[in-house]
Amino acid sequence: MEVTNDKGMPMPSELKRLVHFASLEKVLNMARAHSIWPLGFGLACCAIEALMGTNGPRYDLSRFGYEVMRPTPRQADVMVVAGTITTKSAPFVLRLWEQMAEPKWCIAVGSCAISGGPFVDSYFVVPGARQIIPVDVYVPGCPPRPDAIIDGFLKLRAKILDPKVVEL
Amino acid sequence: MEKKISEIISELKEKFPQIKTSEETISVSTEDLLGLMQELKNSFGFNYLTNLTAADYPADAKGKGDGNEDEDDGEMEIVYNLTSVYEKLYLTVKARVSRKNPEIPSVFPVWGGANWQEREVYDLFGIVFTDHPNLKRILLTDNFEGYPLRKDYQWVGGRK
Amino acid sequence: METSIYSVLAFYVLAAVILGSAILVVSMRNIVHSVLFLAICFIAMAGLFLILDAAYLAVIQVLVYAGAVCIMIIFGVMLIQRTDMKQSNLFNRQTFMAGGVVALTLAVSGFFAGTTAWADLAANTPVPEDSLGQIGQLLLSKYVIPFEVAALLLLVALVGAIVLAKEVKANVDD
Amino acid sequence: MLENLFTNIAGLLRNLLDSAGVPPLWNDVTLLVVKLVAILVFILINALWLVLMERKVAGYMQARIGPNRVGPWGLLQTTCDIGKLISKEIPIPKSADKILFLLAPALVFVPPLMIFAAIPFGKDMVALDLNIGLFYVFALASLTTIIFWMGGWGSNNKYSLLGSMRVVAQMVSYELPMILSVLGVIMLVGSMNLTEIIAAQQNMWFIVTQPIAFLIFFIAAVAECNRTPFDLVEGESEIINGPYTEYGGMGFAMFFLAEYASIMIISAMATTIFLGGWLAPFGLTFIPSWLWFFLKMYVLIFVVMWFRWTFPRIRVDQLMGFGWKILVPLSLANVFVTGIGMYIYRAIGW
Amino acid sequence: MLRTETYTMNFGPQHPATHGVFQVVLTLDGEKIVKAEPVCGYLHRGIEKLAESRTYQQVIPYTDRMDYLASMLQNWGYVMAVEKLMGLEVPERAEYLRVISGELSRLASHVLATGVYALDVGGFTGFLLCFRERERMMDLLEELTGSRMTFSYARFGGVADDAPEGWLEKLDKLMDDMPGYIDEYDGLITGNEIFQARTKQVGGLSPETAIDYSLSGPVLRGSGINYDLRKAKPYSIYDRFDFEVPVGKNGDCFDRYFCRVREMRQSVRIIKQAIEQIKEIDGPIKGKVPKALKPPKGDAYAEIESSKGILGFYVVSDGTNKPHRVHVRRPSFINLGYLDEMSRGWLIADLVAILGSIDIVLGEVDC
Amino acid sequence: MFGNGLIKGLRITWKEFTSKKFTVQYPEEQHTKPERFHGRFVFDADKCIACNLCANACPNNVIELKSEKVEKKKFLTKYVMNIEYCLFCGMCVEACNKDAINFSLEHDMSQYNYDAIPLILVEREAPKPEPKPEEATPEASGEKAEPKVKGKGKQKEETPAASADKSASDEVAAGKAPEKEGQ
Amino acid sequence: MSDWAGVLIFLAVAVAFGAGGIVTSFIIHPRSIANQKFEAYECGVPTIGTTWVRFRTSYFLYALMFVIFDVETIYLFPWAIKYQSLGLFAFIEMMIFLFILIVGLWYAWKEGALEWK
Amino acid sequence: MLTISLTHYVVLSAILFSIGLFGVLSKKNAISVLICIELMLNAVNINLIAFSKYITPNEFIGQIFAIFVITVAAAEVGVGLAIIIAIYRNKLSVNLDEFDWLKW
Ligand code: SF4
Ligand code: SF4
Ligand code: SF4
Repeated sequence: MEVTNDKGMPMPSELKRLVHFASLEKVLNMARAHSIWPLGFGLACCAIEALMGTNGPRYDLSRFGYEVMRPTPRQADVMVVAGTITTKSAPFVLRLWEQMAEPKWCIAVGSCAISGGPFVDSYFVVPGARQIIPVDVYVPGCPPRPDAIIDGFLKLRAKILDPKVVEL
Repeated sequence: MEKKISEIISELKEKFPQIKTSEETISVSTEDLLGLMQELKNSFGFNYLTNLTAADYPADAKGKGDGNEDEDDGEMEIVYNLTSVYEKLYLTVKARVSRKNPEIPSVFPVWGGANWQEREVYDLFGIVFTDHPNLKRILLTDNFEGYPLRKDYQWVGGRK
Repeated sequence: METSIYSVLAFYVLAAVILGSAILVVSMRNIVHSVLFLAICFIAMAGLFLILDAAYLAVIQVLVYAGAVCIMIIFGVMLIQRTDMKQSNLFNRQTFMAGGVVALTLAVSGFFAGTTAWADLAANTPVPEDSLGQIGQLLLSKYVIPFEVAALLLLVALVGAIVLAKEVKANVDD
Repeated sequence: MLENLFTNIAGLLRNLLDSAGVPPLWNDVTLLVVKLVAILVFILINALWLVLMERKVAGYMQARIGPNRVGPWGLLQTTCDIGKLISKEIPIPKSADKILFLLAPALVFVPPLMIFAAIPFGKDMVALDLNIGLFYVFALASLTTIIFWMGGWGSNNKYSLLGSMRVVAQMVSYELPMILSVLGVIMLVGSMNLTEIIAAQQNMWFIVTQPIAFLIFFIAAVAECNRTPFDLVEGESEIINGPYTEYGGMGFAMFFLAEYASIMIISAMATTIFLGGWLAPFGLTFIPSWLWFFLKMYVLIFVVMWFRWTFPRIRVDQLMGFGWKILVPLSLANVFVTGIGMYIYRAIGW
Repeated sequence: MLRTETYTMNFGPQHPATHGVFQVVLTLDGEKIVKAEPVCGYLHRGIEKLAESRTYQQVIPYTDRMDYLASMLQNWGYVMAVEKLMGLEVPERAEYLRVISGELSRLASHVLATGVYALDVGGFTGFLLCFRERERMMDLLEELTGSRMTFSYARFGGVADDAPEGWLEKLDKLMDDMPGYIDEYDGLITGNEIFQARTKQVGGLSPETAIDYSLSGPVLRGSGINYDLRKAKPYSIYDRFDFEVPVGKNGDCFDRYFCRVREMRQSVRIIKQAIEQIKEIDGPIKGKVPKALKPPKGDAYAEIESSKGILGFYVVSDGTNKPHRVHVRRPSFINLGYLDEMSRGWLIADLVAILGSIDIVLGEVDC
Repeated sequence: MFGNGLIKGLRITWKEFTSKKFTVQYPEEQHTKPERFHGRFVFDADKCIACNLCANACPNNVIELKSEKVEKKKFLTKYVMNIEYCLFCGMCVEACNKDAINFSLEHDMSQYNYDAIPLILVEREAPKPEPKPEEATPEASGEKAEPKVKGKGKQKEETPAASADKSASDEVAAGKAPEKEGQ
Repeated sequence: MSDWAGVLIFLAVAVAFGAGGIVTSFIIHPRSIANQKFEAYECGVPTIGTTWVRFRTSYFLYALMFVIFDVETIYLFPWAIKYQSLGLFAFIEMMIFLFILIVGLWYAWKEGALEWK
Repeated sequence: MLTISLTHYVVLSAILFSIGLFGVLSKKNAISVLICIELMLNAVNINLIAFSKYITPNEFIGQIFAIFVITVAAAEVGVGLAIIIAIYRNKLSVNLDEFDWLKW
């Protein structure tokens, strides 16, 4: 089932800059890569692992400085889509994504967020976050272990530091 | 325990001669439902509506359900699981409605717990609970079409 | 006399800020902005008080006016205003008449201010240090009656305002 | 040597300027600006470091480690954060009151910075030695309220609005006990000059003579800078992020840093007023005075963080009740008791 | 006469205190709640429908994804219903393993609930400390089942795997430590005056209403009703264990929370007894079950006490290898039904406390 | 007495503050995963008899399995796990009596591209003239990084999706040419 | 005087710092446009009703109380500074002053003005 | 002549007072009127303090008076706002044009 979306997403949001210095951008990317603040936003089971488990004492995402869970999209850098997106929740996931301030990234955690996962056949499930928002890193699993999620974060870090890693 | 349940059922049988009974299950028509439920709650202490759900038995699945289908289109069965919290008694009540015109009185006046459960059944099966105070879709979006748990509900999955 | 160029400069700058923000207070269409400019006006006035060697007054000007009265007014605004904040502070029909009255006042007071020989009155002595202590001393000796009256005034204001503003409990269910 | 490190630097600078033939007034101004820049840098570095410290403390109290990857021991973590925040978009909501929305973060740093000017960091280390320093601090602190309110109201968001209502009510309610609690100290000292207040603690810190006042001051101060258990303003589980809900990027960073700056202020103020400021306890004068000041300040900051990571959040009506029904009467009583005590003390004589 | 304006505010779906995607449309007067209309279904994934197109075994993993905090109990509830339908016997050792893993799962769920509740009222440390213990439980469960959250452990007529070597000893060790941990929560959360001020006398619920609204689990017991299926209608082998059912007095948030904390201690007790008893029992962990599972026509309703309350599975078979209908009586869903009435007249902060004390899992609410 | 609980709380946090930390510093240290851990799948093509049991047991049709009849024996030509749909429930592993499909302890499966997610465990062509299992059934498990897993002509070079840490770089079955996502 | 001039300089620099931070950020940050980006954030769903709503009077009463007591402090401080040299009489006067205000506090308390509703 | 004399202050105060007066007379919103009254009171304060400094620097009459003025102003705003709120409750408006009680 396609998500009701009038503007025809997925569509990479176009970044504009007033001034652009490539070297400054490099420095800033370095800062960005080490300070990815996730939007404290969990949809389903995966959220327990992705948002709580990784922040828990054992896996401690804070070591990388990524633990600053922001409750509002304005301050968040990465949207961790952890869980099933349903037809009902898709509009607000999209809205949250759109309300996030640039630059922003998205990690899809778990089968559900990648493709609808176990519920892909259901009448009420959106088959994956990529149907509505551009995803940067996919972390398969159901739910993935917190280690795997940290790995996803590190992959995102690599991508921010050097956007070319994706093109291999 | 066993004995007590059977006592209750035989007592009920006297009061409501139309009901069909088996061990812990009572089948009742929609007209008698409310009266029976009131009786169950007030006289027999079934103060707790554990579960309320429905199942769809369309006609083409004739014989697959455990009841006999008279109508062409089949029936839907509403199942009430009752509990007496203090006496620790358990009872199942079943009622059938036709699929064409699924209407049944709400038991919300008897047990408040029916509120959301009936809404859920309405949402997923389209069974109308008359006199329910707030019969709206609860899980699905308001503009959702169809009742997904009916057997004839058609949809397309998202798999590529 | 303050003759240092800096204090003169400070006076003019502050006076400009005061008058400018005062005009904005009156002319803003959004009452919330009015209140904010009022706060700026108060703060600039505190600066003026500093030039006038009244440091304590400057500080209480900030504390009481900018910090407290403004907030109270803001609360008042929030209690009262409804939807359209942008049009909350308009002029009424009497604007022109008011303009006339004000022009007259200004002329009269300007005339007297300009013609009075203020310089003759001037004592030409510097303000002593420890003004605060002196104020304290005076308040509790010479001005003790007004001092207590001030307390009473505050009490009455508090009680009165509570009585006025409190939601009447009897009518809760209408 | 270490003791007078900063004063010596200042003196050196003055001499340098003097010998360069700069007129004394400009000399003063230059020095002031230098001090100012020093304070600004000091606040920024400390605020950054405090954010990190907070995260570290949180980590350690929660059986985990906390930031340790960026830079040695994670020291560059918050620098990265700020770098990122600067380069992050500030979305201005359509319905917001744009003037207020942008003014609030720009101004929120003003009161803390100005307050720092009056705080004596060490022996002879105060940028502005004001006669009524204490009152100056309170007056400026009271301005914070209105700035927070501007942010919340300007956002035109229900959470922000609720947050700003709370911020105003809370700061207003706790400012009073804070001001009243230091009255006792002022009665003892007879001055509002912070340097004099410190000097008066030569023999005995005021925390000993005015313990209740210290408690009230500290509690009220914690509440003033919206820290747990009084962090209703940004109570995440209730009203998202309070007044900052709509702020992204630098707008948020400003509020964020200002919060830590105000923690520094309250700790510094509590140190100055009650813990003897830069005075060395037990005659341990070989440690320079400014180090003592920082030590005491950081102990208090740690306590504030400790509170945060231990206590749940109080409810808003309880908060107000606590402020008005307990702290205000208590601080008034403190004034009364101090007055009587001093009178008796004087009557008995020594 | 002017009254203050009421206004509507969305609390959720993306809100840190809603424990997932759940929305309450609040009508507020100042900060006071005039009306709280819960909107759920943001996580409705149609599990009941999907189950109709899966074979009986294949439904098991889906039950995991309902109450993902205590998946073990969901598995158990489902297989119990099918076992009832088919009249299957479960070997003793399997029963013990179910009890152990189920109670461990309950413990994990309660620990999380405790921690999240601490977070809801603003205590972050309690939350993360609870995670530490939960992590240890996860380790054990992972060792047993291979997954950290979605176990799919129960099988018809038994369990998937026997406990690995040394597992029971490790579990025993954890159970020895557990009371100490719970004491820690008591010190950090329960005993905290601020916490008590936030939760006591808030969101009171009378026993009559609790029963009338079919509330269950700690919500019901918090109001003073001693109704726990493990005691009331001992299923599996619960009649062999000696434990108590903690009940509250006032039915306020604190009682609901505290019931959970005390239940943890009881779970520890049960597990300890089970470990003692399982050592004597050797035997298969899976009963005789046909490969292609085709239960006879008919329906069955089985209920167990999950961590959130009464978890019932209603399974209808039409004689094929796929269920005709699976319905789940989800305790969270039904417990949530009374939220509106419960939160009226309280402040927003209280709503958070009330919602937290109900301990919902959205996967279960929305199914 | 008001304050007792507060002080007790402070004491507990202080105790935690000074006590040993619980953190396992992933990625340098790895938390030991139990044997039964449901990680990335490994597949032993030699053992598999293409009986389809696993695919049938799977609740979500994750396993895409193709075989060809070669001399009365089924020859597995394709075994792809679309793990983007997988529940990691272990039903397939349980169903396989030949122990061909199994879980490994490897958990890092994250990818930048959607198309790279499916695990292509076997993709080859059936031996035309006569079965030569030694050559034609290379190991395709995640353990042994043999780049030439897939049959010929799929892609020139197998390039593991590069990442910051080397731990995830043994991307054996990275799949078809990963296309760039719209970013 | 010079001290206070310092305050002014501080003020100027502080304002410049704040404004500078915001302006710099505006220059270097990237931006994008999306449909709902600049709508108010309310947990991810569209806002219902107006935002700038009226509040209850009880909030106002806090501000009122604060103003009254704030004004009170401006009398208290001069007194406190001079306390040591003032006599018993001044102390009693101040206590009367305080008493009058405490009556006000008590009244507000009694009237429920201190309840957050 | 670069000196600031009392005249400057008096003129400043007069202008400020006039602005306030203008606001009082011409604004619709009752709260706005209150704000403008505050402006007027502050104008008075400037005068008082200026007099205090220039004329009686040793007696502090002006300053003490200013303190009293601040007190009165605070009380005035408090009561004034309370009155406005009370009126608003009955009339649902703060628009002074609509208050025509004087015509009763
Ligand atoms: S991927 Fe699995 S664990 Fe994650 S949300 Fe979906 S069903 Fe739950
Ligand atoms: S783990 Fe489960 S879902 Fe995944 S392939 Fe195996 S059977 Fe299918
Ligand atoms: S993996 Fe096992 S079950 Fe699957 S086809 Fe091969 S042998 Fe059969």
